[in-house]
Amino acid sequence: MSSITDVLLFMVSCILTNNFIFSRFLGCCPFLGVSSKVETSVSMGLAVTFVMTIASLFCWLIYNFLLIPMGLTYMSTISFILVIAALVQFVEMFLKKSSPTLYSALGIYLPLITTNCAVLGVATLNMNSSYGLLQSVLNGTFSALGFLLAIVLMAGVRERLESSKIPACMKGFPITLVSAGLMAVAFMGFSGLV
Amino acid sequence: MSEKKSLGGVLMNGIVTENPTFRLVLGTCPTLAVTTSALNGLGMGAAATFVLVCSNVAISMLRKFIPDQVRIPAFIVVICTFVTMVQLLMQAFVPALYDSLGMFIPLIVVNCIILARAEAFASKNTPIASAADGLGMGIGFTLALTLMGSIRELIGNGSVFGVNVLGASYEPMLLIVLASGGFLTFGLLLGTFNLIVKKIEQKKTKKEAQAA
Amino acid sequence: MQKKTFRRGIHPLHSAHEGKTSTRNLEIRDYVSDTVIISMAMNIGAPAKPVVKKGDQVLVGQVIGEAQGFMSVPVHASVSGEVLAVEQIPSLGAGPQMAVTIKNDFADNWVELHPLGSVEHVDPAKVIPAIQAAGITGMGGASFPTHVKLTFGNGKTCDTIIVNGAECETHLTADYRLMLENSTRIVDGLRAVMRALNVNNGVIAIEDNKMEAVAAMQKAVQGREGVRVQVMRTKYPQGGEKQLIEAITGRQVPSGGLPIDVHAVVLNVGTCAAIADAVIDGKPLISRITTVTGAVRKPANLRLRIGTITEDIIGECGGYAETPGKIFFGGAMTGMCLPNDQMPIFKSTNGIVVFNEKESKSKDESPCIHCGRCVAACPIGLNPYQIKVAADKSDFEAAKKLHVMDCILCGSCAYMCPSRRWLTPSFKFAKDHIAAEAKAKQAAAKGGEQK
Amino acid sequence: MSLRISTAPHVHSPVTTQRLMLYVLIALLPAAAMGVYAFGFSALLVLGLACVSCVCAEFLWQKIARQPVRVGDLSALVTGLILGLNLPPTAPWWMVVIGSFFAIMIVKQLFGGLGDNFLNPALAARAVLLASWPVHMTHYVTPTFFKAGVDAVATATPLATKGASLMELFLGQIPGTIGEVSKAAILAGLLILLVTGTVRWRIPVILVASVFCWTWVLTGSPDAALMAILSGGVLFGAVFMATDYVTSPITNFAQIVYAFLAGLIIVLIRQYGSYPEGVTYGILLMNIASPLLDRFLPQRIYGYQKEVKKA
Repeated sequence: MSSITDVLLFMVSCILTNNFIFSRFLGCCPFLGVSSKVETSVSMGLAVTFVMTIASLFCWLIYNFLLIPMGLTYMSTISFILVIAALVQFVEMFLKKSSPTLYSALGIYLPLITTNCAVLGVATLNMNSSYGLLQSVLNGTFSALGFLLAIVLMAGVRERLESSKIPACMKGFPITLVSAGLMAVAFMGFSGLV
Repeated sequence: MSEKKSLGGVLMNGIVTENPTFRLVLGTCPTLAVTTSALNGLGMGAAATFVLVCSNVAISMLRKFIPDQVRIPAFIVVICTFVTMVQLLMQAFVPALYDSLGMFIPLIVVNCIILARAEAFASKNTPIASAADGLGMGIGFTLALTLMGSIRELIGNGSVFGVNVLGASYEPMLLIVLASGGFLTFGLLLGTFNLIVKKIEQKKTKKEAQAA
Repeated sequence: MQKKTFRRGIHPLHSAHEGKTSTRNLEIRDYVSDTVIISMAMNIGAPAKPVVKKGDQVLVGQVIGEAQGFMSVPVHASVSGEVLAVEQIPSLGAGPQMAVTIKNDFADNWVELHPLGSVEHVDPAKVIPAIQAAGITGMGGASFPTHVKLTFGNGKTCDTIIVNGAECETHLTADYRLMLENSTRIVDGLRAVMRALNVNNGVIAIEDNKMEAVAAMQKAVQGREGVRVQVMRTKYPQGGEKQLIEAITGRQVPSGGLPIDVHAVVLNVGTCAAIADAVIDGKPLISRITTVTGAVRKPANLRLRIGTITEDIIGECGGYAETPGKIFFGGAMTGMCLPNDQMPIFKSTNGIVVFNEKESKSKDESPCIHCGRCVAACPIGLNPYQIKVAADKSDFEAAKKLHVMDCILCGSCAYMCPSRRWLTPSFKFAKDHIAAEAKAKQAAAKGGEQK
Repeated sequence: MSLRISTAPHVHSPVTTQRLMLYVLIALLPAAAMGVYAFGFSALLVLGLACVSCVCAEFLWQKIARQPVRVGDLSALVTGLILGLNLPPTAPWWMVVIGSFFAIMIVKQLFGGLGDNFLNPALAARAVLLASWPVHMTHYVTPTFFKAGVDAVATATPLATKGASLMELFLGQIPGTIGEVSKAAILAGLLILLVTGTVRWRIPVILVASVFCWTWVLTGSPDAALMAILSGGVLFGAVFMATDYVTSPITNFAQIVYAFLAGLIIVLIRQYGSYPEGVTYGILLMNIASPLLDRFLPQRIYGYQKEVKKA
């Protein structure tokens, strides 16, 4: 991760080529559930970015300085999830005091993130592909930005679909899934970009 | 949640009336990602069922000792132990399946179905009922995943469980196995399920109307 | 002569010369029918209260309805004769209103008048009360009491008076003929208002599809101080207050504000002529020029007494050429449909158009294809497509955020829509609802204060 | 005397949805004719099959869902023709039918029919077909211009033919999908669309200009940029697919941004991506973003002027 172009290429690969939602299928529950309004999606995306960046940092530290020396690598999943749960709790308290406005914007989504596959996913991904510290943190941030891009685009589309005459049996999740499928087809254009 | 139903009722509830995938739409990530083939779907379903049943039983046994505020982290720890067990077991006995499921085995921990059932059912009922509920939910989840997996495998490369069904001349539609195929298949399946349920209800109400 | 105009807008019935060919070249002629029904509610604001009763004898110009407060004007008898009845009649879109029916004795003797002499020497302070006494309201179709428009609140100044000769509506040629046949009267009316408001910048705006009127007005304007003619590009809705002000002064009336907020006043050419009659001859507003066109045998521009009944007018024009499908007052873009042909004309009726069966057929809405032609047409720059979506869901908050209250209901978007979606009705529904809501809140707030 | 009561306005412009779709069809004819002339009878078969199956798909859907059948507004025919022009002349029949059914049933009718879909049906179907059967979709042949005995030589991808001179590219002697081949025919179609006022110039012109500039910036050579415009689907995509009413933004400023970004994505995919042709994905991705562009880009509304000018 020496030069800037590497970082840029890595960013493009995380956000566009293997977008967290459209090619890795991580974080689909909030993606399907929360993306009905653009404003809520932006706050959800920012909350996830916030948590994923810090989570990747802590998980990497714990994995490399705690689990490997003590040979407990099989305990990785449980330690990651506990770190994430504690982190979300801590972030919630920290935000409540330091910037109430940001807290009110993200507030309701922070607890939801603990059960979000994306956060644990990125931590496990960092572990499996054994990235360095900087790369795993960048991976956390850029993947979250990919999630943000996807959820905001989906919110734009779903607001447009509100005025569409969708058949009754397709309303709600089914039409969202089909729309996500069509968006995934479009995102396939970026495969091989990096 | 529901009044004291017979074990069979609880079992059926998980499979049909409250099928986690098609009715409650929970656990969408593994459903979309893993069902590229029927075998994967079955494998994932089985792993999730195992974890679900064990965690339900364990949680319902411990439900009296877990203080309420620390409820969620405690559930996660219990579920996590079983997931790690499944992870190690699969790595030992079915390494091929383990590699194809890859990242999604550890992700069972955050799978909404298990946490939801633990929260909604296991922490309030006896271990046996929880086991039945876990089994019902698990089978429902497995059935859904296998159905999705077989459809995508049938269209994706003309075979089901590896058995070539559509003959050699069939040109497989690669899209279905890719990411967007997952979304499309799941969306359309959900749509058809809603349609079927609506039709059944319409017939029922029509029958009641005639009967009344 | 650089032609000015506003942004966007449309060219309705452009290929058919805006539907004006049949009456463009017809001289104005007088027509007086035997009975008239003069409504008391012919203007925005409180209706007048009748002061005559059945059986009274009235003279032309006699006050038959007194104004109720500042936002109201007196109503005068347009014919001399006997009052047959004082009762409620159905009105266009505002429920039954009081009206006075007079049987014409064709004696046409006037009530005693008080002329103020020539407009250049009249005492400026007397002009606006004379306008109010003459019962003059906007003749362009809005019928806003003119004296209210000319009196400004604290700290408001006016530096430009615009006379609206654009007549951008389809089918109408009343203003055009008025400009051709008595242009000096219009300039006199304008001068009277300029002297009353102490303004020395009067602009008469005329579209370039009426060049003969431009020539006539330029001749009438020679030697008159501070008055000029400005040629405008032919486009609908050029005659809209906001569009005229933006085209001529470059200023935009602030959202929710009045023209006076940008130091401008807009008067119709018909209003100016009526002001001249009131100042020079002391005559109240008892007659107006109306174009009668469409499926009638002999279309015409008629000088009609206020309250003449539509059926008599169409009889005067040779009766129906085909079975009528639709009759409406005003032009085809903003005209109001009549339930039957018994409706009397008002001070603001600048046209009566009769459509045959084929023209009146209206296709039902087909789905919107998101083509953006309505956005390209809207002179205010709104997004009719999104407002229609919000209005159909009765989501008035969203409609308010999309600036539906700035919509001037000109109909350009509905004209351009290839799927024939009912845009203007939805906006009218949303605007009325939001206005009613605001009024209710205001009343509640006022109620709260009094308690 | 029964008079109809209806709200203003009482007159409408002669243009209706059906007439707009008719103008688009007419504008497509030159490209279709050149395609059939270049690739012979098989191209005609593909075009015909696409149109017929699209119309049948819409008819079937509306019959099953018991909706009023609106096949008369020609929108299904337009989708069918555009889809046909997007396919190579050697496309197998079942692929054309599957593409048409996917375009009409899944991309359009499932979302509520005309005006409610958020992706261009023909383009989405082309992307799905390209992802599902890449071999068939990229099997291009050189035009035979009905000369007997010349067998269709399969080549890798249209962009790979570096040797083709600009004039060849323009007149369409190079392999490619049916509609993309002859640029002159596409420009004729654009002229028809502009003259009839069906389409505004912003999207096609800015998209092509954007592709030209970005290629120049990234490759550093203007003639490569010129080559980029004249080859592949840029011109056809810009004129017929990016300007699809339902899926492109409405306000002028949003259309400019839409076309500019689409051009950027096309060039990025062509220069660095693994797919030879980026037009499909460029336009599809901007279709997804167009609701956001419509909503968040500023609009100049009357009555919100900052300063008041003196008389």
